[in-house]
Amino acid sequence: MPVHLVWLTVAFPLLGFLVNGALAFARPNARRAVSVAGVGSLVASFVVSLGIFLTVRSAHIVEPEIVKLWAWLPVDRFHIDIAFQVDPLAAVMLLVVTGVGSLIHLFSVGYMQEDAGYARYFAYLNLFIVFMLVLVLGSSLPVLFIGWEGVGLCSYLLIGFWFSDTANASAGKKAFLMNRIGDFGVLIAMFQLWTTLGTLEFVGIAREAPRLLQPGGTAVTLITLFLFLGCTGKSAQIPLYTWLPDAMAGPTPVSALIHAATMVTAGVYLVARTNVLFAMAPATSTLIAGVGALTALFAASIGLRQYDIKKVLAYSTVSQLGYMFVGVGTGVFVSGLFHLVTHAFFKALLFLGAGSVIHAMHHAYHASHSHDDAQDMRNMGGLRSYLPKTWVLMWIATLAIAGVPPFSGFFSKDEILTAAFVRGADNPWYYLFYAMGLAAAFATAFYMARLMVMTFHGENRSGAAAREHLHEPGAIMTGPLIVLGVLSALGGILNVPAALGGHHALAGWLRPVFAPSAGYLQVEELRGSTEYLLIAAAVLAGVAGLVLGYRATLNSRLLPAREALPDTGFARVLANKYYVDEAYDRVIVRPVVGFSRSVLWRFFDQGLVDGLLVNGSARLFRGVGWLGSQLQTGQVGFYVLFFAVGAVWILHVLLG
Amino acid sequence: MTEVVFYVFATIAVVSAALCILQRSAVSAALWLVTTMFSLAGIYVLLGAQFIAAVQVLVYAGAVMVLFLFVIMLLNIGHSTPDLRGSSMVGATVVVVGLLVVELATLWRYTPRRLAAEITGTPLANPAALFAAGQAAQQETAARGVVGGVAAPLFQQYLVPFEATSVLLLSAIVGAVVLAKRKV
Amino acid sequence: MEQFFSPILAAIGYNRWILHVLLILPLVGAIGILVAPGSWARWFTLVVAGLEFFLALGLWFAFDPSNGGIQFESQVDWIRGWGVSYHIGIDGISLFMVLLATGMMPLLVWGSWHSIQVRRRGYYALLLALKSAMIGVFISLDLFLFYCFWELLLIPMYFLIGVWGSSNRLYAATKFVLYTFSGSLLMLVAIVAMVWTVGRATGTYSFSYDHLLANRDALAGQAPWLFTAFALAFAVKVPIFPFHTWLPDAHVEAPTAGSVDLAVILLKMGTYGFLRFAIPLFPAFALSPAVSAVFVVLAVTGILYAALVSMVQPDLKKLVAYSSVSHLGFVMLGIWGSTVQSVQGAIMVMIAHGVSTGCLFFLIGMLYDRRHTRLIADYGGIARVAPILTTAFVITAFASIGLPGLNGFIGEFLVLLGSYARFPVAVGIATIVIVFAAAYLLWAVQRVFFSPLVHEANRTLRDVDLRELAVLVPLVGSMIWMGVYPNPFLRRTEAASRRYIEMVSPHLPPLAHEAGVIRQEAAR
Amino acid sequence: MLLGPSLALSAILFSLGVAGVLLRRNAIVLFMCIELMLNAVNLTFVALSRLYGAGGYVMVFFVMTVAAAEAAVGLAIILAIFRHEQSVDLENINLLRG
Repeated sequence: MPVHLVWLTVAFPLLGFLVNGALAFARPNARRAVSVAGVGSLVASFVVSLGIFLTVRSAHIVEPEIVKLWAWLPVDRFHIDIAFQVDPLAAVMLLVVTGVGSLIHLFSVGYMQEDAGYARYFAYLNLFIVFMLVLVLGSSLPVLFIGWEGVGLCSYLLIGFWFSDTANASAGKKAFLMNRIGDFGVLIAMFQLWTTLGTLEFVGIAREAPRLLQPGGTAVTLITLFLFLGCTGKSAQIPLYTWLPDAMAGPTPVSALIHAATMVTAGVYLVARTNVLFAMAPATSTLIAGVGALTALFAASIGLRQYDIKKVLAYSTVSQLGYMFVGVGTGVFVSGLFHLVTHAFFKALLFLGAGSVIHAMHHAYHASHSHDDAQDMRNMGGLRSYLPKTWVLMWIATLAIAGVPPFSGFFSKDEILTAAFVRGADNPWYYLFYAMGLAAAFATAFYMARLMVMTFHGENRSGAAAREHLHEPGAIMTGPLIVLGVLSALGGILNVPAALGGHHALAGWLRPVFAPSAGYLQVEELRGSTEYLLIAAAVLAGVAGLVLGYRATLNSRLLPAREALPDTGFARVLANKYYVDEAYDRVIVRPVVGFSRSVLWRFFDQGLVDGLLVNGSARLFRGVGWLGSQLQTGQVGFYVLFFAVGAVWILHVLLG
Repeated sequence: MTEVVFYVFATIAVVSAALCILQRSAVSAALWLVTTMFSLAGIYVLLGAQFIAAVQVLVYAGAVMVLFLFVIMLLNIGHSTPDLRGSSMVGATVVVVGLLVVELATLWRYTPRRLAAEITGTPLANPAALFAAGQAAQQETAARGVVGGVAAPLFQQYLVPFEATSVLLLSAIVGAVVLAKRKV
Repeated sequence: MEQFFSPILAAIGYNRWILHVLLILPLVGAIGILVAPGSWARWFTLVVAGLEFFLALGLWFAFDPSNGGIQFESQVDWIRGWGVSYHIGIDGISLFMVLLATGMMPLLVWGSWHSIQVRRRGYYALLLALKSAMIGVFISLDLFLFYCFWELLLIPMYFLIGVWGSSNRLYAATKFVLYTFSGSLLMLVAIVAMVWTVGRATGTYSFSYDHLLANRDALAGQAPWLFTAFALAFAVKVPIFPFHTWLPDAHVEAPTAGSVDLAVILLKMGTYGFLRFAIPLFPAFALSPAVSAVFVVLAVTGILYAALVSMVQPDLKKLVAYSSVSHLGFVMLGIWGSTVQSVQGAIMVMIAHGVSTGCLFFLIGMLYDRRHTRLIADYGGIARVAPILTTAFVITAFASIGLPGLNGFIGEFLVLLGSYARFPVAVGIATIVIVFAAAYLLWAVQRVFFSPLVHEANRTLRDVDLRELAVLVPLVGSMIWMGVYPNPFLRRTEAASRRYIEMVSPHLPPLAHEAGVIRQEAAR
Repeated sequence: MLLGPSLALSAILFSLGVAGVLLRRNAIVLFMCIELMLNAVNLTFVALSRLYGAGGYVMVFFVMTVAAAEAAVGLAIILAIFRHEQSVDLENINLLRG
């Protein structure tokens, strides 16, 4: 497929969006048409993506191919086209987005079948794919930014999909606002880049940055710091991660697609795209790795004490994104991206699996007229006999995320940890990051085992009435799960390291993309024995976490949510997510709103400016006018007197 | 002789004007005003404006003052109570009017010669040259009579204003009728 | 398209008569309404407005984008003794203001079709008269003429607010008129002083803009106070913080059409005044570091301050009014950014703000027509009963927030990008507003449209009808068009912006990065 | 020629008219005082007409016309006010008070 047809990948979902959008208003109940338009457009897009990928592969496209669609912002020397950039990185991202996207669309057909907003849902989902593809295909930062903000918009709309509930609408708003803080960083980075480099195209940046920027200098550090601020927003890193757990208010397939597989990884993609800048800014890179490691550990620890199945997965996502940032912060961009890809597989699988559990639970509760929480794991238990396929597939994903060989997560996570350790040689901070990563790996395995046990093993706690209605959803939902299961299990093949007999296929594929940064990063060779030792450590952490988590959870006395006792001690702090949300609310949100209301608006605007100055001057003039009006007695005689006095005075002037 | 007559008329005019503003009764005031107007008509004759003098008697002393008396009688306010203003107002009036008289007193000594000197800024040997228009008008009056002397400029040079006054009078009539009507 | 239309327009001599017609037609229409029977008023206005818009559309095609100077120019002596002439014409800056003013006209009539129940004739006549004055302001190239239109505009606006406004209308109308009038009187003094000064220096006493501009060096000595007088008049109109408090009151009390006209056109007159008169006439003073600092600080303060205040407004119209103050801060920042990008960005913000804020006021008007309240607390859950209205509102809100792909982004981005080289810190602070902008609008959207439907009265709220849809579709469509393909707009404003920069550039310090790039190129 | 004495007489009559307006509260008397002032002005016109030509006479003519019109309308107003207030005392008529 010719590369210049890449716009078709965007055009199909756009068409799907338009059709579904129209249907949402005109025929909201035409579910079949909506399904065809929604899923069909994605599959078509995937086919085109596959064609593009194969073309890139067979034609050995190394230099990015720019496909210009139209001139967008031609302003004097500043000139931005709506243009797509096709290169190995874009090709990989295309496949991930459209591939995982297609599967999740398909899953949604089953999951959302009975929702009143079916057409609206697919319209949003298609629009999301449009923006996500613009994000990964954009050939310049502003075009990327269209996608960047566009996916934020779709995320906002989909989190607040069931908007009649205030909490959902608030969660959507929160996500958008947090993202906007990050977008502020991206904007500033763009301005600084334009001011120093005179270009915002990725090709131009790669060309000009080595020429005009001082490695490790202020300018490049500033630019990368601001770019990374954008990443913390979009990819839910400390300090802007709190929106992602709340984003679980949206439908579960949305969580899988947007808040696990694609959108939240945009930050990693952005760093990879502008890798040359980050390679030139070692200070920022260290910060990124540090933030990533901290986030990984911090979020994993919160995940240990969550009861909502989706919340556990959400914190898991935050934590895994932290890993990716450790990777790109360490300079191994390929490993970061590799983890992005495998994470897309297994986390999508986990979310969809959770979706199928929630679907089953929801149906059971609905049928038995219970009002219990269908997402609370304390109400589940022993579901393996009711949902066997889901059980197996979710275990595959669990093993993958825990880093157990030979599942995909093992390869990607191990690479990141190894690289961090290696980097420790010249920057000791990285040893700390490595240790934190290892601890996080242990915690990850622990909470995943806890999740699996609480959901699928042990006694069933959903109540007798509901139990009868529990059953596995249909093939349209399990089908995508199976495909993702295969990918999660085997995704590691993409980039098997040399130490394990592979040849770094993904690394080889992406080498041209990261060529500009290669010169700034010294690659240190690792002795074989150390490498095997590191692998062993990582595997050990994962397996230990799994085993301990399994045993601990199975042995604890679990009660349904209604009867459960509140947590105490540190567990309570964890269950309340370290009270970060509350702290943000008290320290930032309320003071800003309160300050705006009572000081800026009431006191300054209404009191000082409008009251004292504007109305005050009006009152002053009115007072002077009142004084003048006291002369107006209404007695003609007085007027004549004044008149006469004036006349005398004029006469005096004229005659005297 | 002319001067003597002038001063007699002037005295009558001033005295009756003073009485006009001091009389309590509106009717007496009106009658004293009529006296003032008659004496002014006499002065007009002395100044060579016989036509104006005639019109003064006809219009002012006749029509206008009769209108005043009609209204006074119509409203039945001929025997009104004292209507002078308060003492502070009287004091202010005395001061202001006194100043006015002082300012205007200088007019007493004006002659055509002095006027011409003030207008041109230098004393003139022959002030009559400056006031050629006045002499021309006197010749005109001599040629055409007192009425013709006024009529010629009125119907030639001042035709448009003249017509405008007719419109004014018409609208005054309409206005007076509308205002004086009992119910609108 | 252009190849097709241009010859037709040339054949009918379009360039020669169009501006005169655009100026006179609404005024004639206004007189026509007063003469015609009262029941005709609405249709008559619609026809006049439609005709006006149709005629103005030709400007889009007949305008020569490569020409940065004045086009469609014509000049007739008016008061020769004073050097006053009827001199009109437009360039790339005023083109879109005229198009915006004329394009909004049919929508204004459609949009308030049922809103006005009393004294319709007067209302529509004033609406048309207002339009004439607005167009006059933007096409005048003679300062006397400009001032006449500038003040003329107050009269219809005063009555629109004062007669057809809501409860506190008289206060708002009086405040509006007195506030803007006291500003512009200073401008009148400055204009006369300017003519006199230039006249003494050159021997030609003329109010002509070209003449004054060509001899602006003669004004240099008096520039500080002349510029201040101009700047005060325009600052009140913009309005720049802290001269903004008339705006929320005027917006809240005005009828829908008045609010829309205020937002779409009136506010742009201030920024247009800076671009056309205040800065080009006194560039050395206006762009000196001290004065720049004052305006940039005020602009940035206004951007943030208005956004924060907007966030806590209980009244929808006030919220949007304060957001206007914030948006116009961007225009001011762009003007003082003084690069081609920032100036074009400022013009784009002016256009985009007109379209999206105008649309927001239409939408609020529609809500008001249904529920007779503007308080956010009285709504909630509207999305369930009025999905189309909600969709339009959400799109418009995002356009106003500055989502890329919609119109608001283009201008703001260019302004910030262009100004960054000159005022990096100020731009950095101003950029934070993208968070607050999202906060105040999305919070309002959430409280009005989402959340549970608690008020019974809202349960029966109608969705938009066809007439309202006919208002919304062009507006929302143009938001997307301007966001996705702003090229036609940028192309038409580029030459004028470049000419403007050339006009003021001798008084500008060189840009740091330009110097850097030039150094780099020299080294190569 | 009597120019100076005429002007002086006119000034005195005018001042008396002003004094009358200031002193009296009776609207009709006040009106008469205004007539007196108009007459004083007429005298000035006539006196100066001997120097400046017949324009002065014409002006006197106009003044008389206006005075007549004014008297008609003014008295009609007084009539209307009297009907309303039952008085022509200006103390009672103070609609102009600020």
